[in-house]
Amino acid sequence: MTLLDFARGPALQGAAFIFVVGMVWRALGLLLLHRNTPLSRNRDNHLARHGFRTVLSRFIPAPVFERRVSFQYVAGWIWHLGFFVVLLFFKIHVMFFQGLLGFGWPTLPNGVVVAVAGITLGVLLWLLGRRIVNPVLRYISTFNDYSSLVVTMLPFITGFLAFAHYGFAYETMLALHILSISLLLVWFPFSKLIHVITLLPSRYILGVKFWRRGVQA
Amino acid sequence: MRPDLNEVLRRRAAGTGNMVLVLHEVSHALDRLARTGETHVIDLSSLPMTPVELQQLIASLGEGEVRAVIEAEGRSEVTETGFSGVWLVTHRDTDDMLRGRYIEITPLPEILRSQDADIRAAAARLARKLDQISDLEEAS
Amino acid sequence: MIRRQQTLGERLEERGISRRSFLKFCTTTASLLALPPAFAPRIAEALESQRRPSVIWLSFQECTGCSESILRAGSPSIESLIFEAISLDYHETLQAAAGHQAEAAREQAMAENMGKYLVVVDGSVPLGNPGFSTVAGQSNVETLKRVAKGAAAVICMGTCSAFGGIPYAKPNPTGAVPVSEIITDKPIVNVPGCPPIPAVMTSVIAHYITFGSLPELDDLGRPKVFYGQNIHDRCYRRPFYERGQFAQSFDDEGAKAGWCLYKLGCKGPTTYNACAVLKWNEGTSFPIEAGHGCLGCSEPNFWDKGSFYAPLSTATELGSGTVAAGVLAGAVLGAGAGYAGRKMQEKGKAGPFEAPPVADAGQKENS
Amino acid sequence: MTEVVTKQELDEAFAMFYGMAASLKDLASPPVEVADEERVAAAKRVFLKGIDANFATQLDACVHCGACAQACQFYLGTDDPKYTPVHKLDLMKRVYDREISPLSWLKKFIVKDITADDLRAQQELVYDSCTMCGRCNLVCPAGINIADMVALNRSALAAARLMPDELRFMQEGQEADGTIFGADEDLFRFRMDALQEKLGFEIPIDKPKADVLLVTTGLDIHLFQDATGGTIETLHHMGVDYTLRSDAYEGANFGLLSGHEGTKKKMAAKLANAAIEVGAKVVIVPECGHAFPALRWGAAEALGKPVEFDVMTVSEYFGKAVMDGRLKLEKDKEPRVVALHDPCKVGRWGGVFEEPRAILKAIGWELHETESNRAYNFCCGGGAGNFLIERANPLKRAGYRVKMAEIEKTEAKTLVVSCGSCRMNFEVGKVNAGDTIPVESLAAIIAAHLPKKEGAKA
Repeated sequence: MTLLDFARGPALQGAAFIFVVGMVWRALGLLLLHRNTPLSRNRDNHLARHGFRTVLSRFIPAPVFERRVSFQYVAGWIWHLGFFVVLLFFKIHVMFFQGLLGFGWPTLPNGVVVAVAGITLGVLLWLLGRRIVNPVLRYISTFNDYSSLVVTMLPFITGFLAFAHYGFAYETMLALHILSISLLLVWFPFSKLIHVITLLPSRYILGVKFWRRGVQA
Repeated sequence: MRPDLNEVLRRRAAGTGNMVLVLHEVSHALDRLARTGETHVIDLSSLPMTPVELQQLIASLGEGEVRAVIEAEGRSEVTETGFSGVWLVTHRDTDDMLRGRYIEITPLPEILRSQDADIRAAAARLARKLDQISDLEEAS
Repeated sequence: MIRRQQTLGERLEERGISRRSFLKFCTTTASLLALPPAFAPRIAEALESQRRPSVIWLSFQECTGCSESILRAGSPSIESLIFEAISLDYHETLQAAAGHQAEAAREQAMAENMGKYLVVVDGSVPLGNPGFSTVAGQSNVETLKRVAKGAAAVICMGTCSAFGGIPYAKPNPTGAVPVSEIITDKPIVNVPGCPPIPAVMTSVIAHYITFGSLPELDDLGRPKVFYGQNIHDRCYRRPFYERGQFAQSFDDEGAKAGWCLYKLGCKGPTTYNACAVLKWNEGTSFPIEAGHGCLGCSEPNFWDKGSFYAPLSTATELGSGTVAAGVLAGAVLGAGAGYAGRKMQEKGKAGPFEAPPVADAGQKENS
Repeated sequence: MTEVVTKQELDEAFAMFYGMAASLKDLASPPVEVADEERVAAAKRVFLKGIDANFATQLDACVHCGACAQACQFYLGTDDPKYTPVHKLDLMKRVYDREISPLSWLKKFIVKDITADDLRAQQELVYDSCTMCGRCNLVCPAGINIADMVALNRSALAAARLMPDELRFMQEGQEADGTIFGADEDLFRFRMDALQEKLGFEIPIDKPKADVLLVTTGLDIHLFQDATGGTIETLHHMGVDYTLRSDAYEGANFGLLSGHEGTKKKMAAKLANAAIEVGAKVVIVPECGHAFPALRWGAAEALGKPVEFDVMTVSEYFGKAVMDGRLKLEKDKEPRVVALHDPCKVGRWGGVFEEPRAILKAIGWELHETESNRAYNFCCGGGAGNFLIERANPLKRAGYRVKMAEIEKTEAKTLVVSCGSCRMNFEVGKVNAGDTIPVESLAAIIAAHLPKKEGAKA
């Protein structure tokens, strides 16, 4: 079995299995915990709706914080969007999903995707540098933060090399690319990357908390 | 719907970009030949090029004064290009299938010269022939 | 035999083949071997002066496609010159002799050239029932072991002898194996392909004669000059790949426009062979040029690598079953973890709020 | 308005009170000896109980982006990364990871258990350098409720008997006497008598039934008599059916501030029961920031069932009255330029923003908003009981400077505050920084703008 056979076969399968197990495990584990419900009277009668409003409003920083945190919001936006654009709109990726799901969707020209991937990787590298240089980030950063960032970057790096036919042979790079994705999948549920399922609910929870008290935040 | 063939051809013509690289290599080699007399051979089959690119390459080298055809286990063509010292050598087999295409940067491609072994064999053959002639003369 | 003692040069001369023709052959051979054209004279010199090596060709579980490819009987070409350079002493399909006579010729060649002859094998070797493939009452594996014993090197022509090929594919009913699993003490050159490109074999032999050694091999025993680069890298359709222009089906506009066949399952990017450069049928075309993706026939296990029409980057084993199993296992773990978490939360509700003071401290307790 | 206390009297009282507050640490009884294992066990119990599905989700949502530091005035004032808000949750996260998290089976092998030393080190992070103002909650892209989780940390430390001496003194005192700063019933009655004398009408105390239960606090009884006096005068002016209670006059809740759950619930329950007893529709809590959440959000929790009465803070009650026309105020001829401080516990945590602004508008004052206002307001720098913690003084000053810088930018001549401890902290900060901007009670300002003739009726 070649490395590529391993990557396309057991590695991806195993990683996807672990990913699904981990995500369901954590999501269900969180949902089943006791949840404290307040007894005091609410100031607001549309908590669910307003909770969702907070979910949406937190996509951009409040004006008063703009000066200080816009950079990281924008950087976050760029690379998250870039990640999804590259993941979902690169031709070869869509072929992958088509193989998996049985249907595909329109894609972007390779030139656009390569540019987006380049920007995304650049932002990720910058964020890594920032995490090392910025005193606050350096102070609060743990192995989880660095590893998650690197594990997120790896598919970009290997993907670039595979696409550009740089570094090892194509099938080795493709295998490494798929393996790096497998690593990302395995790492996902057990690291801070889990925020993909917790972040929006967390906003909702805070939104309800504030709106309940008559604060539109 | 039928694709626009002209458009297809235009796109194919965009090619690999190797044509220009080869021309650069020829230029450098020719420069060396002029300065030091060092010869050089470029094996065109080792470089991927679209047929259109190859045509363009040959066209841009142009045609010179010499054009020779060698019949040796198939036809070979040796032509001097528009640039003296730059030769285009094409080997075909007995089925007239292309076997190799080379650009030689040299005053005279090796294949054109009569080969020592052939010369030796020819000398022997001619001597034998002369012997035969004189034998015939003696006999008459 | 007297003929075998002649050198190639003598034979060429005898047959009136000019030195120019020979030079032409050496030049094209050098270019096949990816040697600089300057190597042509050295090849010429070696081929001229060396004695012709004896070659024994063994056919096992095969389809004769490889022999056909090598010989291209209907089209004698410059390559046939190589048959002037070797002494093909045994080839079941080609030799005039038959039966005991044929076997005797082989035994004689082996005895005369002990330690020096080359063995070419096409076809895989069945290890199951010996009756699956026998020649003259001898099972393939016995023949191979016997013949290979005195060989200088073994050249495996075609994917079957090199990697097992189609007989080796699942479920491998004959227990077929490649030559390399049986012969481990001889140099082996694998020339895979289904069939392999004929020029590869002539070049390997030319190399062997010229340099007295086998050409540089990759980790799969293949000559690097032919198998060093993948088809994708030298494919004339490569620019379409770069631009993301893929044929979606075999009859769409993209296919007509000659776009990249990656999406239609082309294995070019992972197949190491010289098809895109040397091409087939005297350089006429190769599969991709004919409009079909590469099958990857010169790679090990090519038959078992999923559909020929599935893109390379798709998962081979991942499916809804995996996801369903994951959801189930995750649900079990999640329910367990949630239950355990609840128990811990409840444990936190039991017990006093404040830490009890050390008994003899005598401080006022106010919880 | 009847001047219940002169500026000079107030300054003298402040000096005396400040001296008393500064010596709280020495007044505190020696800390109780507790075995380290017991401390850890008690803290863990609090965490286990307090980390519910919501907190768990939020703990798992943090990506360590560091944005919260940019909202925190203690980080902004010191540039010390250890004050990054979310860092204050690391200890709690460890307990969560090991004990409750869905991954606890794995994390137990990776995450270190907490120790008593960890708890001691945590004191500075959740007491000295955090007022639970909640501003970080608003910048967090994940919407993590850091402030409430810091409150849970305070509870855990309280359970481990590791609260700062000053807060322990206050909490123990309130646990024992039900009041703070020794403002016992005698002092309460004495102050009410004095106010009554100055105001010239009878202050109803212990009426069996009333629509409104007015609560005061030890801080006002001792010091900010103008706030209490102003409130009473305005209620009287509006003709509200109100009463104070000699058994439930203390609105402060040092159970809440210190993290001591028992005291917190006990105090909240005491007020709630009193309100139910007098049949109050509304309980007005004094200009004391945390008294509002302690009762507004804590009464039902303390009783374990929903309560019928409303809880309003002074500014909210009178602001609503102004907004719906029940209270008319006189406009100043020459409008004063003022800035308004939204106390965190009343504003960001209580939703009271427009009411005080309506009052300022009604009296014709020109409000210059600080850059961060309403929900985004900066804390005074010493909330959540921190103004009493001596060792936190440098941090308080740093926080104060951040706040005051915004106020100075507005070019306001006066700062209006409706929170006693904010006011206290501003006064102390002013002394330390040499600032002179007057800080005035909103309740006193309302009273000062009551129409001269009895006109408006509730």
